[in-house]
Amino acid sequence: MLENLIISIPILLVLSSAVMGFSSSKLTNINAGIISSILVFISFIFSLVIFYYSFTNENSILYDDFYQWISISGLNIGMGYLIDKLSAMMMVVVLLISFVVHVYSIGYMRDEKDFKRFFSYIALFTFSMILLVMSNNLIQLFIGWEGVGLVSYLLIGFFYKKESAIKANLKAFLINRIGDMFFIIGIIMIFVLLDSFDYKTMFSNLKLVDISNLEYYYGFNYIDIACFFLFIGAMAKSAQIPLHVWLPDSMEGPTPISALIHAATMVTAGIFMVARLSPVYIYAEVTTDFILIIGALTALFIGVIAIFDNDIKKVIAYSTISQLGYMVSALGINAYTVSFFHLYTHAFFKALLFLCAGSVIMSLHHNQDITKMGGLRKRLPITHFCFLVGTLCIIGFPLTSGFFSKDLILEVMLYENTDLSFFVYILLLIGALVTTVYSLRLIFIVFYGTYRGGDIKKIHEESFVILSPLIILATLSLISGFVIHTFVELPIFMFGVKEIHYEGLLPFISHGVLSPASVTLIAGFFIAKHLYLDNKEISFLSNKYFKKISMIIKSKYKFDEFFLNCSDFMKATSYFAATKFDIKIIDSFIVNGLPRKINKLSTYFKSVSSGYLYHYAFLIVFSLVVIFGIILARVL
Amino acid sequence: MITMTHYLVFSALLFCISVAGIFINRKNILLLLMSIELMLLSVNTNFIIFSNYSNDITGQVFVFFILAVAAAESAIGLAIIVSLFRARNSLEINLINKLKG
Amino acid sequence: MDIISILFYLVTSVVIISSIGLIIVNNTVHAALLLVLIFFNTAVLWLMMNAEFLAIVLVLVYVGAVLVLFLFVIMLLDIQVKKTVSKKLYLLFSVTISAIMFAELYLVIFYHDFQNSTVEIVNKNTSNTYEIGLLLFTEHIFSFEVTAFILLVAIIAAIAINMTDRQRALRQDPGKQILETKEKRLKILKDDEL
Amino acid sequence: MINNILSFLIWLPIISGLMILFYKRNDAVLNFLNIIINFIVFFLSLILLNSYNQTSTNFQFIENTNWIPSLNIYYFLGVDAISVLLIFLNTIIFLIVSLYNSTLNLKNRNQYYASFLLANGLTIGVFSALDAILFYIFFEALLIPMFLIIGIWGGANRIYASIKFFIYTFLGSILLLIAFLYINSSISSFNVLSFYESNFSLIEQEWLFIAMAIAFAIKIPMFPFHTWLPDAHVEAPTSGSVVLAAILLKVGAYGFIRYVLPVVPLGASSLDMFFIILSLIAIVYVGIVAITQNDMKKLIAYSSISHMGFVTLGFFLIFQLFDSTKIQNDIVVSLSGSMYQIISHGFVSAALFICVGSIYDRYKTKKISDLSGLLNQMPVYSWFFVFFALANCGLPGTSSFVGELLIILASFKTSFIFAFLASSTLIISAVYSLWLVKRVIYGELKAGLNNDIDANFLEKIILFSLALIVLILGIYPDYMMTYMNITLQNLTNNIILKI
Amino acid sequence: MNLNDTLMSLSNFAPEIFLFFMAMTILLAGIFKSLKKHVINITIVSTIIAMLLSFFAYTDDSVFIFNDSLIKSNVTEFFKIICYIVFLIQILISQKYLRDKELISGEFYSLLLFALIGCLIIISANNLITLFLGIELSSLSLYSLIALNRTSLISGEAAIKYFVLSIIASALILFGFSYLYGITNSLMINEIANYLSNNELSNLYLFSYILVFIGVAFKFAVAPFHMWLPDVYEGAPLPITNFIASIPKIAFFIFAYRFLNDNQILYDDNFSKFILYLGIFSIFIGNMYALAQQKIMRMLAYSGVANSGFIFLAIFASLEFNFSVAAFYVITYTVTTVSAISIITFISSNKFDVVYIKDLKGLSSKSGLISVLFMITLLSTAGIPLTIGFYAKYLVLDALVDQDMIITAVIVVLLTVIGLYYYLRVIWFMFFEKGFNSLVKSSGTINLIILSIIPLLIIAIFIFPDFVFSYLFAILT
Repeated sequence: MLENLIISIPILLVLSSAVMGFSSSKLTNINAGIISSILVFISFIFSLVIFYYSFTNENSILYDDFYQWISISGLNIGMGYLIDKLSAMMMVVVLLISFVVHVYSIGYMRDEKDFKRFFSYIALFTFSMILLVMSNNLIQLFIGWEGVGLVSYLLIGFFYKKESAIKANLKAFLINRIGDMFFIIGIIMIFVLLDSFDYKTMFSNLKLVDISNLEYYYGFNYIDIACFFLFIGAMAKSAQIPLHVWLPDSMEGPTPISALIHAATMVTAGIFMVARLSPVYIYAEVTTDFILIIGALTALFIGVIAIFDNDIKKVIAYSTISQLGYMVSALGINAYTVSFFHLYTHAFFKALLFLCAGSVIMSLHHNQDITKMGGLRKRLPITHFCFLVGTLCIIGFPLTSGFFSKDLILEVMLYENTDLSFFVYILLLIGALVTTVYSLRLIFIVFYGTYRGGDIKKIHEESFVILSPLIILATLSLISGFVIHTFVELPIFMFGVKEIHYEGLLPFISHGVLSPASVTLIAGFFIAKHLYLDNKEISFLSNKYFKKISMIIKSKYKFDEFFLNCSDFMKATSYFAATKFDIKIIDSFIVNGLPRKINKLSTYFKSVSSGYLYHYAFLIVFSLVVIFGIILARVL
Repeated sequence: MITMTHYLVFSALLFCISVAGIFINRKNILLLLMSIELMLLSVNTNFIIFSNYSNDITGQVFVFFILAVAAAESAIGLAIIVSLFRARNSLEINLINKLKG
Repeated sequence: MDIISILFYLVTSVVIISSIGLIIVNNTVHAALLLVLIFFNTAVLWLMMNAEFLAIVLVLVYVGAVLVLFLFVIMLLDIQVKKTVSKKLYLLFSVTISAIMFAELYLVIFYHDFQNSTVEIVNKNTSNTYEIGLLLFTEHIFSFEVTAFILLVAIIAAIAINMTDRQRALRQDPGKQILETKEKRLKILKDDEL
Repeated sequence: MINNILSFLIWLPIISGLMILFYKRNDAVLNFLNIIINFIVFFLSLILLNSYNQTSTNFQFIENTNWIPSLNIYYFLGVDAISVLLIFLNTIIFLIVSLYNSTLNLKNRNQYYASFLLANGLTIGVFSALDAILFYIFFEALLIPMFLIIGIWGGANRIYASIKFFIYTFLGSILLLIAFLYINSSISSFNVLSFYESNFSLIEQEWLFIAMAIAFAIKIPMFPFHTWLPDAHVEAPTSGSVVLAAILLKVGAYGFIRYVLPVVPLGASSLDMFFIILSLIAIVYVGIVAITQNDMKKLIAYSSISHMGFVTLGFFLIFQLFDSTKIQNDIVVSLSGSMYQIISHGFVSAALFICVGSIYDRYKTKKISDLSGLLNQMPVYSWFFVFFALANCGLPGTSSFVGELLIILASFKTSFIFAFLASSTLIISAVYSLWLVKRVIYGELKAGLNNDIDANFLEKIILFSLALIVLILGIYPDYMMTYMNITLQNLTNNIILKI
Repeated sequence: MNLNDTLMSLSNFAPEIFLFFMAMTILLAGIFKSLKKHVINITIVSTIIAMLLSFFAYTDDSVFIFNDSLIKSNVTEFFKIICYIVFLIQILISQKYLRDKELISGEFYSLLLFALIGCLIIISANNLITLFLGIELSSLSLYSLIALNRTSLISGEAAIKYFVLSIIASALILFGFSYLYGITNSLMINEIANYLSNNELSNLYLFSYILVFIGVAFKFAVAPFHMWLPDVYEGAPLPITNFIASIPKIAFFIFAYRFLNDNQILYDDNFSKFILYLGIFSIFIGNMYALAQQKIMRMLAYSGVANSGFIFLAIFASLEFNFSVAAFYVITYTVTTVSAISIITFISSNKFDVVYIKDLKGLSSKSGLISVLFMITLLSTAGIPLTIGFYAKYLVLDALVDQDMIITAVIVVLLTVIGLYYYLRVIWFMFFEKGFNSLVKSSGTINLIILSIIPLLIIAIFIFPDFVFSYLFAILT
């Protein structure tokens, strides 16, 4: 029964995708959207059942193969599922947000010509994500991994006539591919070590492997390298420095997509993967330190960029990267459940923020520039409310979901009690301050003050189809933090994590409120209020050193330029190789050159033939003499 | 004492000279024909030498045939030369190189 | 040195010198006459090797017929021979090659061991002509017939090559001229045929 | 009938091809005949696929007649799983090509069809011949129809391309002939099975290997011998390109697996590093060369070379694998990867060439710089194009991924560096495929491109069926993997025994 | 020689004697205006009759006729029949061409028959005299035939070149003969060839053989004795070229076969190397020169030079095998060349001679059949599979490899690849270039059928080659 449910989820999603993709024009857009949403909703219900099952039956793991992908001697790869609490939870989140976005999109995309194509894509995306989440082996994970990347590629380029959109999607795909290249090597390294792609077998084989006696490459442990490579894949997917550059650009896609893919689900695949492979990762000590640093740097430095950006979606995108940095840094201290908790809360409030932004953008007729907004609070009250909820969550206002998850990360970071983790803790604290500043800046500039874009009278709330998802998500954002104990006690797969001191909800709240994070919250509020609500200058900020720093930040640390240079270099190399080496040297000089030489020789021969009878006769006699001479020399 | 080798060497020398005649000569084709006659003459001499040496008359029979054929050859050669001369009004070998390469 | 040797050296030196002369003289008539000289002297050599019949045939057929033919052609064609000088290098080269060729042949012949190789004039009971005739008409009868055909071919060829067609003579035929069309008259020529 | 199925498969298309040469009255009838013949051949190959016994290590459907007793040449046909799959690939591709051809505007339609039918039969001959000379004859004769196809129906520079194609491949194959003759002179048989039992000294094997490897390396083509392929592809008509990429390159790969690896394994293993490096150069360097090509066909041609680099990499890794792991299964994995790559590339490249060809038919240009935003005018085509471009860059779920995965896996077992270089294709292939898509398919429609005709019904069927095959092969590779597993194990045994 | 012998000889040599008779008849017929137009028919009919006579008189045992001047055996009769067939094809195809060139006359056909008879005599010859006379009969007729084309300047030039050089070659052969006669004291070919089985090899014998084979090389046009061939190909009227390219080659192959079969000299390193290197050099020169040619006949001529090189390699290879390899090569080459030249003859019209390769431009669009036939012929000459030419080259390479001459085989093979280019060039002009010359002729059903015979055979024998191989192997052993 349960197996059937599990199988039917991906099947329903593929069905939805195929129906939307190949249906004739008789199916109207609205109907198509409704059908698609219903199918996703059914899947969501199924996933709830599965979720319920896994959380009620302790230590029960659903595991089976649908079919054998490859089964030859020495290599067995199945396509199947492994449902434990982690994946069950993830499935629910994915399907829920997907459903919400489906509904939202019916309203948001209603005027698009390619409405059905859009729905086909998001169904396909949901399918790939489910494949990734429920997978029981690394290959299936990789298939889903690339699948979500593909759909992300297609969706960023959804408005294919826009030059910026098709540039962004290419960039997104290619940078993900860089990650994937390392990822696949990582997968293979794990396979070679553990002799299986299958999680179950892998982890049971792990116990047989003598970790300390493994091969070393350049002074690094085998398992470190493998995990490092896997993590590079995660870095690309979860937009960590320096492979984060694609995510802000990906905002060229339709806004619901930004909510679904580039905030709530796909970008967290990296986190999910590391959590999934946590039994391996705990052996990779060097790599986890690396993960920690990368996460912290991302959390702080990318967050800072958000303060200076004026595109409403990009600000949220940078904030996403920054929040992902928090999750990653939690992974760096093997606090997988904590990271996962933040993933879960973040999914709701970030999706909420994006959808609200979408609502604003739609109301303003596709204006995304926040300098042209302001004072929308009156005209868009529901959106404002929801946006406010989202903002409170992200800045970790007490009792909102963000408060719980972010505080937990900070706590475990402090609790880890090493030099590195303390340093990271400081960075994350500053990050929290930055988060407060940019989040409040956004809401202040957009919803408060006065409207800077023209006639405010024309602006009004969108339809209920748009607003109801906001409300659902807002509710979830507010309450989802209270299930903290579930997460803290969540065993990640068949392996325990480091114990976390958690003494109940109330002590946690009180401890959280009194922590340094609250100071950053208050400080951040005042800075933002001063700067953006009251529009006052802070003299400190007009200091020329700070200007210089802000210039660096505004340039986004030149990462884009770096990748641009890389691609230019590649093009130049390719051009050189194609024209100079391949055509000039191999083709012209050797392949055609040799025949040309022969032809030249031939023409020369032809030109020296005189056609005179006496030359012919002479040649005959000469040859005769030579032949005689040679043979005489041999016989005498 | 004149041995057969003397004769053979003479005949070989005659052959070489006539062969040289063919390619040293660049003036007219008639001389070519004459050189050819000379060449066949040396061949004939060879046959006669061997015929005499082995006391076998067959060699001389061969010479007889060669003589006949050589006469026929001269006839045809002269005919070709006459026809060439009619067409070109010249017998210079230097000018016969339309066909080349 | 016996008489045979003297005769041999005399005759051969005449032949060699005349043949060298033959290939270097400018005048064709002189060349033809030198050829006569060569044939006569060779005939003597052949006589020395007991080939009377062939010696006589050589004189009769060659001097009497073939060379006369040559002279006829020379006179008939009225050839003006321009004095063309061979390139020195080419000349030197050709002479060298011929010399080497001779040297090689000489080596080969010289090192071959012919037993009992003196050449003497012997008196035989049977006539040389008779013996040749006997062989010609018995053993080599087929070859003899073929030779006849070769001569026939020579005759046909000599005539056919130089025959002037009556049809090709320049005469006007008004009826034919009227019927003439462009297609019949025009012929595409290659550059090389000009 | 079933016992002579191979002969039927070979001679049916050849004879009907010759017969079709004499009919030129009605195009519709010609189209119909051509499709029917190709379909029958396809159907026969389906029967072959079905009735082949996967569990047996022997060659099956053997036909052995003493063809030329005085030269010791036999008409010896037989198939193992490798051949069966390649024959199946071959017949599908030719069926698809025949469908595609019937949509074209052609002069001398009957000759065109006849050439393809000849090529069809001859290729099946190549894949099923078990006598070396018979193989060689089919191998060489295959050049003639391809030469004519490129030369007569090709593009502006077709003469250069066709001559280069012919002479270059001929140059290689004639060395092959000498190698066969040499083998024959010492074991006095041209039978492949006796080739497998031959025992040459190391130095002999090395020379034989060089001779044969050059022949097949030109055909595949491997890195320094590859320059004929882009030229041939650019000038060939679309269907010609399809056959060239999907079938002809595979002939070279087939040669390696049938005549080189099991016959002269010692020679191959002593020179394998060189070939591994060439394969890696093909993957990385040729891939990079593909990026800035301005001609779509050239780009795909280079990408073909790059993908075939994987095939040869998989072939030549086996000796290193044997040295480092001594596990036979690893070798089988490597060979399976190569075989899978062969089949997969057949379909993907065929589809890409059909896409490009259709673009060319409509806009009369293959230059990327002349095209942009085709999605606006012909969405169906464009989406197929995008799909196949993605398949070309080895997206999981499509067939290309499977082969690449297995080969990267095998290469990691020998050396980390190999795996690293091989997996760089993930980036490089994505760069050239998707940049192509970006420039051609996406964006605003370029001014001056006018065409309202999207894919017609037949073209939709062609592309859809190809896409379906690519997807099925990607989603369920196990059928094929198991199909050829026994054969590859047997082959591996043969090789290992001789090292 | 008694009457019985004579009658026996006459009956055994009936076809040739009949041809002699008919040659003279034709000559006479040519004189009379009313009969002149029938000379072609008479020639055709008499050739057919001679061929049939030859065919029905075929036996497996060998007979010496005319006091051992001639030999008749299955080898001679087989090659003679091939000569007849080839000759028949040539004269059938050339009618129109000759009529256009106004070359049809009694003497033309009678000379042509004499040339044929000369070659048949070479094939049958058993002693040096008959051999020499056969050579001269055919060559003299051929010089005259070339010179008969009075209207063309280049024909005269070709005639004189062919004449002078050919006589030099004859003289070299005779010079060699004279020494051979001196050493072996015999004019019988088999005695000369068997001389070494009882005697030591002397230098003079070796050099005589080399002189003779330089003559043979000249007749085969093996480089560096090949210069006459391209000039004659270009200068002579096409039917004459066709003859020169084919029938004398067969005849001289038999010549070589007679001199070398069972002869120990083949095992002499110097002589075999002489043959081998001459062959390789010829392949090199032929291919190199052919590459740059613009004129189709010169191109074919140089390709002939290369193929003659292969024939020499095949002769070299008969060291280990027997002459069947060479025989097969000669027959293949002859037949394909005849096909090629016949096709060129056929498409040359009275207004337009096909001279340059580019004259064939777009031929396929005008006449597909002719182009396909020509393509098959060329591919066969190049040695591509599906044609009989493949086996020819295959056998030679096989023989070389069997003698462990791998390097030689590789060199030869690489040179062949060079050669491939110029054959392909003709194909490309026919098939790939657009726009044809409307003056090129391509009609005439009967001629087309005749032209198809050889290409069809080329492919048919490719498919069922064994009976040819085994037959040749049987008769030449």
